[in-house]
Amino acid sequence: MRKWIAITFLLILGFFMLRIAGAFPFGENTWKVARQYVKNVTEEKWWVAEHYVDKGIKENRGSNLVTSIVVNYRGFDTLGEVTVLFLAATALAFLLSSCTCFRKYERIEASLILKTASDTLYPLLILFGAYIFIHGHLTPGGGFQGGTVIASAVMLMLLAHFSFHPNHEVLSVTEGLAGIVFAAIGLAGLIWGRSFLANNILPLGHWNRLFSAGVIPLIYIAIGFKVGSELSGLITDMFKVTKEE
Amino acid sequence: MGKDKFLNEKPEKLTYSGVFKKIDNWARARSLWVVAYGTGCGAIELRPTFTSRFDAERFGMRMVGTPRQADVIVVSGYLTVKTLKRVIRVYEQMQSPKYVVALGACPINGGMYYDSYNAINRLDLYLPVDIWVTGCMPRPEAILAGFKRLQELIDDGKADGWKKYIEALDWYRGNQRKIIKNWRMPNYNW
Amino acid sequence: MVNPILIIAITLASAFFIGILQVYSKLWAKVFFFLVLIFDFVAAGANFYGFLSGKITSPILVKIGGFPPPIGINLFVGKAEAAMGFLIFTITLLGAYHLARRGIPEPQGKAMVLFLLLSLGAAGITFTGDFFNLFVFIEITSIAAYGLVASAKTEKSLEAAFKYMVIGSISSTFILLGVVFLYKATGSLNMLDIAKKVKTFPLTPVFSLISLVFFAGLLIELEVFPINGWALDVYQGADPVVVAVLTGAAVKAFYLIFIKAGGYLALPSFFQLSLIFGGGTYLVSQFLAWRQRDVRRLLGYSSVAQLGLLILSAGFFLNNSLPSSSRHFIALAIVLFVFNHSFAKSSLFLLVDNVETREMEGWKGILKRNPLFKFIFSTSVFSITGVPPFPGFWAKLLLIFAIPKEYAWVVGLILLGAVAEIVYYFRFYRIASDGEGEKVKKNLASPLAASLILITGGGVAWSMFSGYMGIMFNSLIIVFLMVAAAIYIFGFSKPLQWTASLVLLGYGIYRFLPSMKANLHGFFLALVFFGGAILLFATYPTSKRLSWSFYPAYLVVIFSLVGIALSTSWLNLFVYWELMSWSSFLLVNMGKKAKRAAWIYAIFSSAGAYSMLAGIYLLPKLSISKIGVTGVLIPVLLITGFLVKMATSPLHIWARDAYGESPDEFTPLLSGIMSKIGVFGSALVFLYVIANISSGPALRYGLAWLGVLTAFFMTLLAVFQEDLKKLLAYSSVGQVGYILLGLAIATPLGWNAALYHTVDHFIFKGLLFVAAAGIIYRVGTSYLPHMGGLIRRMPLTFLAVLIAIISLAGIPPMAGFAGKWLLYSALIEKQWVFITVVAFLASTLAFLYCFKILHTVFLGQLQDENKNAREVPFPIAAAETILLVATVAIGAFPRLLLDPINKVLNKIPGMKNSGLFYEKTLGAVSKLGHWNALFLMVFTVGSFIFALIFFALTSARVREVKQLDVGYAGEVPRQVEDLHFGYDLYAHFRRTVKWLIYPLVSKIWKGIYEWTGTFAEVLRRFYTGNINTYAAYVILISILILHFFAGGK
Amino acid sequence: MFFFASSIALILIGLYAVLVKRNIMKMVIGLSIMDTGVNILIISLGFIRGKTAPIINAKDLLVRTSSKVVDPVPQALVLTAIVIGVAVTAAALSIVMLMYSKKKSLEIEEYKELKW
Amino acid sequence: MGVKIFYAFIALIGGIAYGLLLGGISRKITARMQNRRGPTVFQNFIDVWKLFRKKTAISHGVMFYLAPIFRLLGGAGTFLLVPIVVGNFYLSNFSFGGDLIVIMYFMVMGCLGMALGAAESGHPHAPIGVTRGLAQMAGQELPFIISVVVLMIVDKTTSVEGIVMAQQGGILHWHIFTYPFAAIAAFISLLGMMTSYPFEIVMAPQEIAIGPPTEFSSTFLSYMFSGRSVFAVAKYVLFMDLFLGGATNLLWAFLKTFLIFLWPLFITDVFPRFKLEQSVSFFWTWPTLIGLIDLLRIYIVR
Repeated sequence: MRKWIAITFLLILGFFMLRIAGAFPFGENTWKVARQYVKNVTEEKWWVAEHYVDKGIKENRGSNLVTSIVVNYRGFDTLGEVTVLFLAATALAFLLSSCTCFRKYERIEASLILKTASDTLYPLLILFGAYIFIHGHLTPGGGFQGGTVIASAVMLMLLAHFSFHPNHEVLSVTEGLAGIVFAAIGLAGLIWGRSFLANNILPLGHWNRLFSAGVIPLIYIAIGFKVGSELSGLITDMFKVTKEE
Repeated sequence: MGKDKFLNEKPEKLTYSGVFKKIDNWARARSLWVVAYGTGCGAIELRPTFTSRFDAERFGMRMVGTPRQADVIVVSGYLTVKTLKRVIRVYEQMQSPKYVVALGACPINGGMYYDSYNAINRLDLYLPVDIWVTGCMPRPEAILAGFKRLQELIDDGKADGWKKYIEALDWYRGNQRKIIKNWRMPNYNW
Repeated sequence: MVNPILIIAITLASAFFIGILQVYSKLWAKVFFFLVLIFDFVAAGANFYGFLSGKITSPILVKIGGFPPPIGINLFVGKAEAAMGFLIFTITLLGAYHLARRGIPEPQGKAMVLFLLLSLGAAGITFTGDFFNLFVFIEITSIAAYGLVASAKTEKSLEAAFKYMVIGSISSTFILLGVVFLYKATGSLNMLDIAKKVKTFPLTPVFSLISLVFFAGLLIELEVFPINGWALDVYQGADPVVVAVLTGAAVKAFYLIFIKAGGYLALPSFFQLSLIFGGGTYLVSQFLAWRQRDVRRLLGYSSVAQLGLLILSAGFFLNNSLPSSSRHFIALAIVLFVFNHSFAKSSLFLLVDNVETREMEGWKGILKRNPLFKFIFSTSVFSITGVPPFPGFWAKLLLIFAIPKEYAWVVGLILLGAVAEIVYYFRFYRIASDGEGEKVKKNLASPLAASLILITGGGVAWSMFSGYMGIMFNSLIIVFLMVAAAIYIFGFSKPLQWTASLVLLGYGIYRFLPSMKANLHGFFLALVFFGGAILLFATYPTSKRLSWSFYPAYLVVIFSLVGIALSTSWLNLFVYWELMSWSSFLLVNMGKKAKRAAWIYAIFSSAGAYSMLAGIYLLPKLSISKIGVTGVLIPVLLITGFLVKMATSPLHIWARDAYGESPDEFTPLLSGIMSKIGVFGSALVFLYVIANISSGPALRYGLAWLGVLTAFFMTLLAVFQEDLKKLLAYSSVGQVGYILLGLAIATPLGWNAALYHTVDHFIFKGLLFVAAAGIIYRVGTSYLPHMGGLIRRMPLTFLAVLIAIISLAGIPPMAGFAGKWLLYSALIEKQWVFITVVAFLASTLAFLYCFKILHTVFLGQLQDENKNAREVPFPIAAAETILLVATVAIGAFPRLLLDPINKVLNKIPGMKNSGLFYEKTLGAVSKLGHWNALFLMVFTVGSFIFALIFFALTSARVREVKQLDVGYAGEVPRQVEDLHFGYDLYAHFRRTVKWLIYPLVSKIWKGIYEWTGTFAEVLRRFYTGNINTYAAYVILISILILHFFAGGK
Repeated sequence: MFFFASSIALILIGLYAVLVKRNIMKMVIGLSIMDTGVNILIISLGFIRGKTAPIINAKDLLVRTSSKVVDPVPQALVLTAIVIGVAVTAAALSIVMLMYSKKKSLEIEEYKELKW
Repeated sequence: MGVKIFYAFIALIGGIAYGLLLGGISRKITARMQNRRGPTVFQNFIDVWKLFRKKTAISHGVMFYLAPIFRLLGGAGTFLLVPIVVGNFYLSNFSFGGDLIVIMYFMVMGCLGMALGAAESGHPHAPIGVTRGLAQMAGQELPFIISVVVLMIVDKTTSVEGIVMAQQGGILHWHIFTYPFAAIAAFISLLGMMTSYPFEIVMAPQEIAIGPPTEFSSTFLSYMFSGRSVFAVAKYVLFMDLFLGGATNLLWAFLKTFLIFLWPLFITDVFPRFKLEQSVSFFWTWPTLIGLIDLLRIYIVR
């Protein structure tokens, strides 16, 4: 009964969703879609994305437009996003800080293959993660992706070794510092540049070079550190809890 | 305990005098309000006396329910210590001038209960009796005759037992105290 | 001006920094935490002040990254945002301070970060000008809230957090979908840009659906009725401090974005949406809280209801079809509501934090031992329920008067909910103030600050209100009111307070003497002032046992009455009326056993006041003058408010206990003067409203029946009452029924009767209640069977009461007869036969209780425990004497009173010719009969003295006998209990009229209360506590929203 | 259209878990699925047929870029949304862990203490 | 005014004497009906004189002391306010003092004063009797009020003179004939007012001694007796004025009042006593319903 009621509800909801989504033909240009609604669109820049796409390179010199948007045009979102992650990590640490009430948990010894492989992969993964976020403005990926890769390395080690204990203090200091750096870059923009998070405090450099795009790589590197340390800390927290009696 | 007017009153102040004396006595005799204290069997005789058969009302007499308004107390039958106490109190609550009518043999000499451990043989040791109506019990006719006699006495101004009670209060009290062992005077004085 | 981005960026950076700092030093982390909060507070305050003082004229637009609005994210801070930001950081600071004093939960650093980010998220929601950015901040707020809600780590708080988390996720999913669809439809994420584009849209159903998806998400966050189970659970389960910040700051930020989005997205059905969901939430939640025994959940229901009201207001605010002036008022009302609710509710939740128990029973008597706690609690409760002069009251008033007449039913709904709110809040208040409770923790700094802010805000709101509504409040009265309240500080010495009060009142008389003109206003003004002075004078001897606030409240009542009497506008009258009602509520509540009575009093007087408010709202103009209205609704609504104060049946059930249990010092005022101000109001209604409607005669006839039936039944109930003050209470109510009858006759003679009886009833009932106060003071009980024989102990009081009773019974030659005579003359002139019969019969029945009072108090046997009672203290005796002399004087010379009344009535059109004239031998002559008061007085007193002398000369020798010396069948009564007949004097009569005194009305009211409670109880089961169900409700309601509000084809 | 339908289906499946499942862990999983569904929906809304990813690593993309790449904004948004989803899931998991530690149960019926 | 007072005094003496005489007559008639001789018709004079001349009396306090005065004042005042012969300077007494409403309320004063005195005596029977009396008053007043209201409304006056004037012009103009139902109600109510059987529940000698006056003795009682007598006469006169068209001279007044006097007497002698519950219920049903007929009549006709 419950199931059927739920399914009925959800199907109706799905109908409405589809009705909305169906109004935007799949794979069409947003510009054209907007045309359906508005008869006399004379304004050039109806579609914000047009600006990002057309002026993005000129304004930021970062070849990854998504990165440009994420870090510069909508950098404030990203700051919030980082905060959300930080918040989640904090909340998790806060809630699980005194949780010692799990039953005895028996961990299965990791296999030799896993141990050996993870020992080998650990530095490589960290290196790969660093590569991703350092090249965030040039190639697909960025701080978040890189950070996640680093965290996965830590997780691998945690799975493989009992004795692996990332230094928690270092992790929290790192994440805090990285966050502060992000905010500080933003504030530096406010002080020396046009505005908060403005990208005109450093030379923009040339398109498609590593040292280009102003503060974008710096921010992404900070994000990379932050995400990496945060996710690592998060995973460590969970493992720590399960390890205690 | 304030000043008790009743006990300190000079009896001569309560006597009648002046031009109204005759009228007063006449009226008083023809308006006898009776509180009947049915201590014994005599009580049953008073009912016919005051109702249609013998109709005491034609002499201006009537029964009242409260001693405050009564002129006559009829002690109808034998007395015991228990009832005597109450008779004394009722008598003392009546307003002067007031009269006592003793009904039957018992209040005179104890009657058939003369040797009872508890019966009071003589009423006039304790209260000033104005009229004795003898008989055991007296018939209503006798009672009416007694009342008639009382009226005559009042007319002549001779029914002054109430005055005697005031004058010889100490004597009466003495007698009363003798017979009533647990003389529990109420916390008010009469 | 402080750049808002600084607030956010610095707070964010600080959050990260605290994350580092807490690793090294907890103390410094704490210090830093507060520094940041103070910085935020100051910065937001500076912005707000900038807007307020006019230094900042246009909204602050912060372009982040330096990109113009549609391209980059920007912050948009206008007046509303600045105010909201300030509010958020103030509440957060208060909450944080409270938390710090109580002890921040471990690990402290993390908790502080969560706390900081919660406020940051709320501020971000407020400031941001970008929809997606909004979503990010909503998530920040939500996650911080999840963490904080769970912070207590108890089963309850975890459960609440989980429910919050699940529903919050669904809500944010809806919001995210809405935002993304919006982007797809408009090609932009910037709010202003979208708003600009939306204006050019043909508003298709699909676009409405997109908006609705967004609004569905927001409505979930705004805790609207069927989908707010999670919110209530959070209020109940979480740490109260967290809840305080959540409800005070975070939810308000959501509300602001609700209004802003409503404005930007121009949803055609927004008005209906907010009306249905806001109104429904408001009304239903107010009722659902009726039987709630868990304090936190109760406050939760209240919060939800207030939020509903806010949503409702938002609908009106954004309704373009309304005139801009009323939308302006609504905006002000919203500001006041938000302000009021944030501080009051936060303060309440912070108070809740000080009390261990969750159950309301555990609060029993908690106010008694904790004076500061009591102050804060009262302030907050009063403010939330809309008691003047707190901001909630002004907000409600502004909102109601801004709502156009075609939405009058919304006003009805708001007022109905407000009554329900008073029912449960004051039940809470009653329990908390009843008896002696435990001491509580003393973490009261933050709530104290909140309540002080509320009080200040109330003052500001008052001045704002009078400015906006164009009502002139007599500044003199306000000054007097303030000075009256300030007498509180003399509370250490009651004689000093008494003296100060008398001086103030005397000065008031001096200042208002010019206003006592020969019109209705001046008439009642004089009654209030002189009557009040006499009754105040009589309070002295018993003042030692009074509470500090007795005299201030007393004076506030008197000066509010002055304000009512001098009002020239209905609204002005209403404000003073509420002020009077609530200060008198405080006074009633001071009685030892009066808590329940005060509660019922509060319910009835507020319900009456709201009915009156509804009537005033419907009036075409506010000034007290002839008003052309049609229909019977307005006068009925208006007069109901006044009838409540007059305790006209069937609105009388508060009166018995309120009169009976209120402090003895106050009851004379309650009966003598406060019920008369109801007469004043009714007179105004009769004069200016009922006189002009076509169904006026029928209405008057109905009211006349109401008056006479009140007189009859109250008299009947008084007969069987065994408590002195309750008996007098019923008597008082019954007598006021006569006054209503006189007013309803509406002939000059009838009004003569009514006004005469008004003053006269004050005189004798004031005298009776003052005497009752004295007697109770000496005897220590008001239970009639425990008195008796007091004539020997207090002869003066007996004389006074005797004369008063003669006057009350209407026996000539005392003053009371004139009222009766005028009334019956008027009735017979009017030829209302049945009413005349009932009125006569009622006055005959009054003899029964008149005798009862005199007998059981003064006559019969003196009880042993009263052997040492003395005459009443001097000031009471003096007051008695004054009133006694007045009764006799007016009895002999009724023209002392009738001439001024005639002067008053001559000013009133249609009331001129009463047909009453005065002749030498016949005295007062009406069209029907005559009555020579002076002759009767001389005749009675003369014959009495003559007969007395004759009696004394001729009587037999009288001796005083002792009280126990009665003809008792020769028996010796030894204790007074044997002789005193003082209990249930009219048992035989009660058996006869059993069917007439069946407590039908109270049973009906009780039934209404109980059944509403039961209904609420049943309806509350709706919140099953199962998160699946909650989620199902959310989906269902979302579907309904999407289906019914999409509009278009 | 297939993308829309399937992503909405994912959302509904997630919601179904929330509505029907009696295990709180499963509910959290449902929320996660719902998040994924939303993310896919966002991405598919940003897709434009026949265009490339918005990474300008070739010269020819520099001229009239807007006609050659898909809408980058949804991609940027989804990045944020994913992270937020992760954060919520983390928070949810921590709450669930604590709840489990208190009552040793994941049954929703156990968590009905707050009601009415 | 002085003359007026003098004549009023004479009338008062006459009223008291007439009242006492009527009391005696009623005792005589009762006795005859019970097949006995009965006292002389002047028995009440003798009783009053005896009580007046008794030697001692008791008092329980101030109100107790004043009670007989109140009683007499109530009776005499009512008597003096009711015009015996309307239009006659000497026999209309103090009727300028007030109209019917005044009289109706003045009537209560004596009862209330006496009730207070009785209550002060501290005797339990006193308040019992008083409460019964008051409760019965509530009962009997209803039919009386109904008929009075009928009269006041149809005559458009509240003054007794006015009502008498309205009945002039022959026997058929008397209210007892024009408004018979109201009159019946009022006359039934009169039974209650006289507190004689079957409504004798105030004094109730067999039950509560004699109720309120239990503690009164001697002179006190004589005053109360006189007051009661004159009060009864006042009521008869009032009823005469209201229903029997008043009186044109003293003879008519005696005749009519005597007729009215006979009515309760005959009822009294043949009926047993009601309990209070029965009494009030009776008054609130039958006479009230009868009176309502006329009330409805004027309500509809008007």
